[in-house]
Amino acid sequence: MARLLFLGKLADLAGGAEREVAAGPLDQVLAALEPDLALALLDERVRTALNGELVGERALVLGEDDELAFLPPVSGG
Amino acid sequence: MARLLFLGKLADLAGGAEREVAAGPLDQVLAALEPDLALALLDERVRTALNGELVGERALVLGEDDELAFLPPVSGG
Amino acid sequence: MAADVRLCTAAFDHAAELERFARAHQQAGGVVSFLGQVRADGAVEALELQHYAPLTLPGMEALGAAVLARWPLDGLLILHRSGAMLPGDPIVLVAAAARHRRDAFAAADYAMDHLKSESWFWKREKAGGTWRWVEPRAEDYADKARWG
Amino acid sequence: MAADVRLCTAAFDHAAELERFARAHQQAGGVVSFLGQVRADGAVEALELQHYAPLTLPGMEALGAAVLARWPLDGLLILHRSGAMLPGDPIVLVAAAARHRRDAFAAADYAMDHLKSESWFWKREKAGGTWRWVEPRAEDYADKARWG
Repeated sequence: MARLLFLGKLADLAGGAEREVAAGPLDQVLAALEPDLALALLDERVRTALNGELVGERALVLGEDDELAFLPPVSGG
Repeated sequence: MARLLFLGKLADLAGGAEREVAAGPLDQVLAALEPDLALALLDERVRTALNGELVGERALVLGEDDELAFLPPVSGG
Repeated sequence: MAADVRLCTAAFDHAAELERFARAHQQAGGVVSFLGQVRADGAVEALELQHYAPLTLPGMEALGAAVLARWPLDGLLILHRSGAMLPGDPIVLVAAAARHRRDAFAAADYAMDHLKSESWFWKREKAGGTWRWVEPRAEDYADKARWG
Repeated sequence: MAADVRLCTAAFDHAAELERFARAHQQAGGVVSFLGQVRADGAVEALELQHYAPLTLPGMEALGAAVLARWPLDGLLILHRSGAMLPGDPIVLVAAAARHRRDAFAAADYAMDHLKSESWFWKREKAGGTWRWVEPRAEDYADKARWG
């Protein structure tokens, strides 16, 4: 299994801050999610971090125990 | 008598922060001072305040109990 | 000299932090600080900041290093809260100590612009009993763009 | 809202003043402050600021009013020492509280530039046992000129 993390408002949409998913290609992982959540995750302003490192590439394959975080636009300070 | 006040480095030059002088036209008052002090007081960067109010005019006549302050360029903060 | 950069998960005492910072950098003539606090304007009942541990503090540390590389400072402090806050609570404190006043102003200003628009925080506010995620403002990006 | 402007003839506690100011203006999201302190760099042994009572505080008050007229602030604090000081002692504290960060930065920056170049203070420093009057620097006038 792999883990998806949802930051900020994405957690509201996902109904939780994280979710266990089957390992495998990211496009297959997303296709198995609720369509509105998958669409929000694909927003070009949403950045991703794989195991704590930012990744620009979306053509990922999630391995066992991988953690992929979805990071919407920030609003700090 | 009138009083001259010397601020900042002018006090060092005058040997004191203030000096009693005979009332009368300012040019006569200055003429009675040490020449190097008079010269320093006439520097165009030195502003003057008569009885606490800034005055632009140097053609003053000092009356009894008048206080004329000589204000060299400031250096605060 | 390294920046003092901290991600605070509990309330911090901004006055004590600034006092300590100014005392530690008495060779600097000037200290500029920015304090951001939860507005006590009656509208917002609570505020929550979320962070992402693997990125947030490292990002703040990189910002600190960038600021130190850009201006000749004697000291730099960057504190940022995460977690739940109430009106009046400090959110962020940035302080820059420098020999020259203009450097301290520019450094603090730059650090705030970049914390606002680039740091890995997500903010939501509670108003009228309802939580709402705060979207980044165009103004925040424009502020950052001033620095080229 | 009037500015809190004070000419201090004895040491002031800058951290306590800023704490009080921030607390009094919790409706403002941001507080920018500038603290100027006597540099403890080993060179200067003491510093003395002289003021001229009929002009100095009224001039600071006029500056406070000008800053409030120029930026939408929630609060403005201007404290300036006169008298004898030692290394590490606070000389000046300016703080601006505003809803918008940029206003607070600009207001504090402007107030400092004008305090430096326009306020009725004369400064001398003691170094190597000798007192020396500090001349205004061209830089100070240039800083002020930025504001048009």
